[in-house]
Amino acid sequence: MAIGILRRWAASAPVPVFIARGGGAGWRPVELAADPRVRLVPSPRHASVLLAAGRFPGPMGEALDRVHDQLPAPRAAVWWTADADAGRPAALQGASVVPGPDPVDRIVAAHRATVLGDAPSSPDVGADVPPNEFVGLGDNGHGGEGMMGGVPYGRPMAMTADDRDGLALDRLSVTLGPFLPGFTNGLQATVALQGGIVQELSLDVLDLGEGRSLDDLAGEAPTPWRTRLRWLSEALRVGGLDALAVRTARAARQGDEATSTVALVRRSGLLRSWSGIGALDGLDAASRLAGALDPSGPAPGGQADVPLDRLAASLVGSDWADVVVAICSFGFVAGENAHPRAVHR
Amino acid sequence: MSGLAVWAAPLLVAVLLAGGVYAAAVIDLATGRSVAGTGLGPSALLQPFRRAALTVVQRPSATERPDVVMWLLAPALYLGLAAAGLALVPLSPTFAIADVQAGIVVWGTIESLVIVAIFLHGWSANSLQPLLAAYRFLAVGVSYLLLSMFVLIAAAIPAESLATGQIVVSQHGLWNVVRQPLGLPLFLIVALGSATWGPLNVADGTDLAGGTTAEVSGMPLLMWRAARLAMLTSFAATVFLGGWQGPWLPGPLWVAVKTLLVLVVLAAAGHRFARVPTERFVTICWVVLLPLSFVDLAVAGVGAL
Amino acid sequence: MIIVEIGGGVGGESPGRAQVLSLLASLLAVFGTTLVATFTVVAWPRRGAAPTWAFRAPTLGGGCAETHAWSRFHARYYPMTLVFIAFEMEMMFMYPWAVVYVREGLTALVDMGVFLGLLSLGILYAWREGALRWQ
Amino acid sequence: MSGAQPSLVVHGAFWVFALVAVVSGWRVFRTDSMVRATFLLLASFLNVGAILLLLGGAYLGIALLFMMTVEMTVMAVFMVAFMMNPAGLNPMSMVHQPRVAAVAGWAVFAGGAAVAVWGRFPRRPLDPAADVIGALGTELMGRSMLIFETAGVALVATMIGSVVLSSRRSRFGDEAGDIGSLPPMLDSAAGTYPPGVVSEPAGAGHHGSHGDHS
Amino acid sequence: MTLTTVLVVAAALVGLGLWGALAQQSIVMLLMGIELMINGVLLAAGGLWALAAGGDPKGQLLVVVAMAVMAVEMAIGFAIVVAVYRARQVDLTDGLDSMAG
Repeated sequence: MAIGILRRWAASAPVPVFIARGGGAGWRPVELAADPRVRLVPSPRHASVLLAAGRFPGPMGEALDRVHDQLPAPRAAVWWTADADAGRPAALQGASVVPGPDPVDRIVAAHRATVLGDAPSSPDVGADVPPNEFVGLGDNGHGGEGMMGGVPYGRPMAMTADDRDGLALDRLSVTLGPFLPGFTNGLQATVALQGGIVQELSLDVLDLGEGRSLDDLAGEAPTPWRTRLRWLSEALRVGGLDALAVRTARAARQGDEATSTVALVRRSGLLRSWSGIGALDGLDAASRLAGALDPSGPAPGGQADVPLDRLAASLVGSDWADVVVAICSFGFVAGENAHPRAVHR
Repeated sequence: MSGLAVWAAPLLVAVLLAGGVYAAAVIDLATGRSVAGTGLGPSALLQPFRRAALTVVQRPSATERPDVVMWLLAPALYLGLAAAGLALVPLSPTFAIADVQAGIVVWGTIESLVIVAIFLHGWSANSLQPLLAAYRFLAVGVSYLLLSMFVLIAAAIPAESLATGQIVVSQHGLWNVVRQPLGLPLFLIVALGSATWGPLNVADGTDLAGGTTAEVSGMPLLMWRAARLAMLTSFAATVFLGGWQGPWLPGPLWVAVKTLLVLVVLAAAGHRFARVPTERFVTICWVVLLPLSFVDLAVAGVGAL
Repeated sequence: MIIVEIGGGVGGESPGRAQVLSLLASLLAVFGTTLVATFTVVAWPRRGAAPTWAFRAPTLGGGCAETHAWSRFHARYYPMTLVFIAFEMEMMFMYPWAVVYVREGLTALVDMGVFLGLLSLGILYAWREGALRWQ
Repeated sequence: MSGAQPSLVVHGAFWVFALVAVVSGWRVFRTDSMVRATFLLLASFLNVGAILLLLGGAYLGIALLFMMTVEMTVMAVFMVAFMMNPAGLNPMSMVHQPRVAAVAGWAVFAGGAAVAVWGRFPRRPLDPAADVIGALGTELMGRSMLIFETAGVALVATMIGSVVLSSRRSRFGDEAGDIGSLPPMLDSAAGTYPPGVVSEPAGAGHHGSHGDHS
Repeated sequence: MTLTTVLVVAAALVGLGLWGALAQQSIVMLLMGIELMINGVLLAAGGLWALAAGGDPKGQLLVVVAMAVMAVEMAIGFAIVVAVYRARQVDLTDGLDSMAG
């Protein structure tokens, strides 16, 4: 039975996990990269298990629902949280809850069960309706009117707007995050893009609720350096250095000095490629990264007051990819995800 | 008269392609693990199959209004181009699958069509992050394409021919890697770009949530990854490392050995060097690397007189 | 050339038309077969329900899009692409030039000097006009 | 199968390529998506290149493939930027004087075909054993050196001209204009514009990127 | 594949290109029409070179130069499109007529 063999092979593969970091998660979930049984993937489309780590009240929950529905079947959801009795987003209704320090066993179990067909694939929570009703509308019954009007196939078209280049081309308005690689917990970007260049940007932190953190759950108080390494692992993934990210995650888990790892990072050219990005108060992404690489650097949370509004303003006019790097470069101050909210008014 | 009956060529290439993709996958895993410091272990040999199986089992993705035909065409085109690239490689003094007269011009065509494939892959999903990735790759792609043209022309000068077979023959006694020292490194940059790999992985980068693949899952994703690996295995051994030439071993074996060596170098580079920032790479490409390729051409020219 | 005597698919100075065409045919066959086969595999219809709208929503890490992503995309590097086109056309003259280089000797060398000089001129201009920057 | 008398296979291949070339050339103006239109045009070019290869243009054919692939890739960028509704989400028809155009098109076709059928052409087929690439190279180095160099100069002029016309940063694109068309600052307290937003004076172009502002 | 058939196909391409160039309103589509016409011209030139001119190198050179001309046409064409669009936000030939002078 060919299919049977295929599914057995699939079930024994390292589990591609998409991590959604919520309230109280901090950077701890990034450490999972150290476990060879799982693989952290950048897009929900590549994952078979959605790991929801922490609290997802209100808007965070809605965002989680959207991401959950984008995993391809067969898919499973695992909720890694200290307080499951608190509000449970729809996407996690059927999820197996892990109140312990390490969710990997559960992740693997859920993966095997769904892939082998023992457990059903986690069902959609979003309604099966287009963003706008369009069938039968408009000139051609596809929702469009004229050349630019209407809602063809459920969405309006982007409209032209003036541009600093003197060319009035289309402007795309989207909200991105909070579950993007490199984003600090709960951070959501509302952005207007023209050709990859940010024209307008505002950064907000969604409500992350109150409660115990995953570190409390594990009964650990991570050293500043360990938190730093967790963040560094995420930063390395954003920088395209997945193997080094795994190495760093292992260092964080074992809590060692990781001098060799740091040396590798310095030699990887990441500092050079981050230089000049997200400059604020005379510090750019590279200098922040350099500070994070120094074990005697500022303690996490020490620079907690990231002025989100000024950061956003300073990022207008740069590539979206650079915005991601800039946001990520501020992340290491997040001992807990409270940092931007502390100053966001 | 050709090395192979026309009908047999695709079969042979299919075999080579499968082998190359598997080898590249294993080598990438192994080098990755050595960088990560996790144990190597024999599981790396089966890992590619397990991952492939999982990807096959997963449902192919869809977006609200993709250009389905183009979206599915992209991986097919990409893999087809990698296959054509393999067909250009002379495997022995007497045998190459399709060693056409203007071989290196064909190679240039393949590289430019790869840019088309990657652009289509990002455009067709009708989603923001793939779109951004497609456009930023286009900028990088046209930049490294120039390098490739120059280093290949430099290799053609001593061969007095554009055919890969002749280029290999012309390296008898002295490989181009020695004769034109700048050629190989520049060409490896092109290889990284064509496979959108490691430091030049601007098309599928994590900073854009997977770039052009951000919306892709299931079989199309598997084929896309296979195509990227296949692109890595195609060409470098031929033009700069003397192809089938070498003592003791038969030609095809030498080609295989050299290809594996190049794969190790590329994979290691992929795991050790961070992604380049797009705009800066474009500038460096035009202002630093391109003049270097001029120098490479000049060296080849003066040397050939 | 030796190679031609040894025969085989390796292209010599002036292979006969039949051989040239058969080589091209092999190349086309390899490309076409792989393309068609891969397309068939990825396009193979799959059993199961049609993808839901929730599944098809664009992946923005939990965010939402107001509009279609397809739009009049402003590629900031368009001046660079135009320079590239002109540059690349110059290359078209260099391939045949490379073939006869050894035969022509010094003429060809001088010629290359002029050519590279011209190209460098173009690049230099584009560069100092900032055609390679867009942010 | 010799050069003078191409085989049946060659004839068949020619008709396939010809058909695809013409049909895709026609679809270019019939599809809604600009990206599709561009790559349909590319398909037409690729098939013409294949025909040139059949004719024995070992270099011409592949050169056409290469050049046109690159040109169409760039063309796609501009098509998307300068056509409204570039993806054809709504059906598009932006035509004028269709009848005139159709008549002119048919007329040219008829004229060309007539010349092809009744015109008198010498029958001097290409020598199948000729080294066409080498011949072209010798031509470039020899009698036609002037054409060759002229083309080089013309193309450099093209580079410069296209930069002058298209680049905002070039001396001729107004610098001050940039400020006016900048998006409003989100926070005036941030004071100055961030690096990279305001373009530097022309000539500072060699600051490869925003990276140099740190 | 005789000279006649090659030239007929070429004529078809030129005709199509002319039709597109005349009928399309958008400047960029006009450019595409012109490219298609040049495509046909290239085919005709190639055919004449291979079947009527006995593979005279000058014929090859002509084709290559034609390609170069095409590239120039396209690059300058698009540069003008950008300049015009920046100045007037027009991308239609009609728009140009009406706003001319």
